[in-house]
Amino acid sequence: MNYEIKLDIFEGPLDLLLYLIRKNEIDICNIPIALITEQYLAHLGMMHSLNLDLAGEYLVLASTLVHIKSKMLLPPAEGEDEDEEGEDPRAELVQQLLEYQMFKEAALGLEDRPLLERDVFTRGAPGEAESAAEEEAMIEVGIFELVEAFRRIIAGLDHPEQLAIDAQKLSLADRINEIMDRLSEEKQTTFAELLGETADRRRIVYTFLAILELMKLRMIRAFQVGPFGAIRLFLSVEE
Amino acid sequence: MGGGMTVMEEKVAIIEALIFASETPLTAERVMEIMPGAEKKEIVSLVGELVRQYGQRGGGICLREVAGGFQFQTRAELAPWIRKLKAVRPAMLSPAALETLAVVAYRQPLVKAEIDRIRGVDVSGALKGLLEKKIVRIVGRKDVPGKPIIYGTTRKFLEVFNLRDLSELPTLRELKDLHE
Amino acid sequence: MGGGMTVMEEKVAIIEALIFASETPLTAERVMEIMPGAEKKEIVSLVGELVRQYGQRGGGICLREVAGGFQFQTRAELAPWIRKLKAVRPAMLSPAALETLAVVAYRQPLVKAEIDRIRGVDVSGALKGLLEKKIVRIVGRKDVPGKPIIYGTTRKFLEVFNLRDLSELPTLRELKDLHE
Repeated sequence: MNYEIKLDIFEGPLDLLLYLIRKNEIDICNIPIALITEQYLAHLGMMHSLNLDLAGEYLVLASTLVHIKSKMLLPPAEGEDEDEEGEDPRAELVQQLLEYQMFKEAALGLEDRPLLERDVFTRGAPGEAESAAEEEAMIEVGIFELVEAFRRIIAGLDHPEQLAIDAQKLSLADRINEIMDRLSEEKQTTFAELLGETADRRRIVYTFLAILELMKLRMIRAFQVGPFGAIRLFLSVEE
Repeated sequence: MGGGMTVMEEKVAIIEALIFASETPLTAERVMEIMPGAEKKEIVSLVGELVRQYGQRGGGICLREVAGGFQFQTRAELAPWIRKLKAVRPAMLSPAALETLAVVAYRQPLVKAEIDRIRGVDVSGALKGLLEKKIVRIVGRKDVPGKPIIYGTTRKFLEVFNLRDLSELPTLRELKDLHE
Repeated sequence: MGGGMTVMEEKVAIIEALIFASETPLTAERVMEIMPGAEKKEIVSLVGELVRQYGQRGGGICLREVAGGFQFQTRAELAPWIRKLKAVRPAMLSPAALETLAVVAYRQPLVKAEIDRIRGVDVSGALKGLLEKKIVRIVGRKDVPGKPIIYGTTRKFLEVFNLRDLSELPTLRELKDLHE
């Protein structure tokens, strides 16, 4: 047995399968499923005996292989029409393997490019004649950095659970911003006006929740004339 | 402008200095903002002349088109010397990260579940590393139940892999065997 | 070696690339460490030749002796253009501003005291910067003693981060999924 050394460098079950196909010099479109299944399971057994962490995906593919193998052993069922008879149980797996192989090659293609900081380097020093480095360090940000920054902050808090974000809270913030925009422009508005023409159920709910939140925060006041009259909204504090 | 050691036209000198001083590849659009009155066509042709000059000269640096802009870089063949200067092993992406990146680059915009499916493993770790390195970014959310996050590559991806734009990615090997 | 556009000697090209890539002015001693076999006298003369070439050329960059070593710099007369290049950098934020913005984005609408409490520092400066950049705005005032100002994000915030609306912001749970 000489595969031990290979074990930890597989990028996943598909990678292991591709390795076995290459090692056996098999046509990927015509995999001898019994042989490959046997070798695949042997590898898994070895990984297990070496106490390597077996990701669940390896086991899923193992069961897929076993399933395909059993399907191929069965004689075609009675009364099956020709189309189904022609269906190769390996087809889906082959397609998946080909697709994966294509991206694996693409990854190697990327690695072959002249890479920044490996093959090519840009100017190392601050390039200006007079250094304009007196500004504080600036960084360019994306959404990921934003949420990561928030996660960092609340990780250091005593009661992080109070600060969990959910999509609902954010939708609410959207509506709150819209309502406050409208009020700062028009001084007053009504519930009906805020809903606009769309009678989207979610929008109605969030608009209502936003109004409640704004009242709770004492940012707006709501008045109603009569039991079924229009609900009028005003800013609590004039700007 | 003329080649060689003849004194350079002022406009070309300014563009050269701007490209040199810029932290990221400098686009013609940015040059136009800085030098009002310069037309895009003119800028592109002057930069082209600079690229040609540096190429002919065969020195240690060259001027390349990257991520839609222009950037001075050391010549790739000299990398061993520069690595010796920097005395650091290049921070390479792991094979898992490269595979994940390849899927994102060619199939973008796409959701994580699609990357998981193609690679046949959970790509959480690799994806997070790529996000942290700012090679991959969150593009938005898909308008389907659960609103999954959509990923794509960044400008930095183009810079790191020395690509003019995404269309410069080599075409994927044909999937002819796939669909009959 | 010859001037002008004649192809450069390899040794000179290496030195040029090293100077270009070095973060600090490159000394002849450092070059000797990197290129064993090169003598100091030879290196000094080759660098001198490079300095002369760049000087004659009158381009946008020059090679100067700084702090006992050599460094490429933009030509001093072109400084006004470089300052223009560096002046506005859109969508760039300091880490303090980013954290403050994150709190506002995810907890809005909220008062400054709340941001101070969450970040554990006085955020006056960072908040002012965000207001000036028009990424954060005053949403309104609270009708309680002191009439504290309530803050929220702007439409520009959505534009900068490429979001359709706030609900497109990733949640912490989604981030945690990436952490595995």
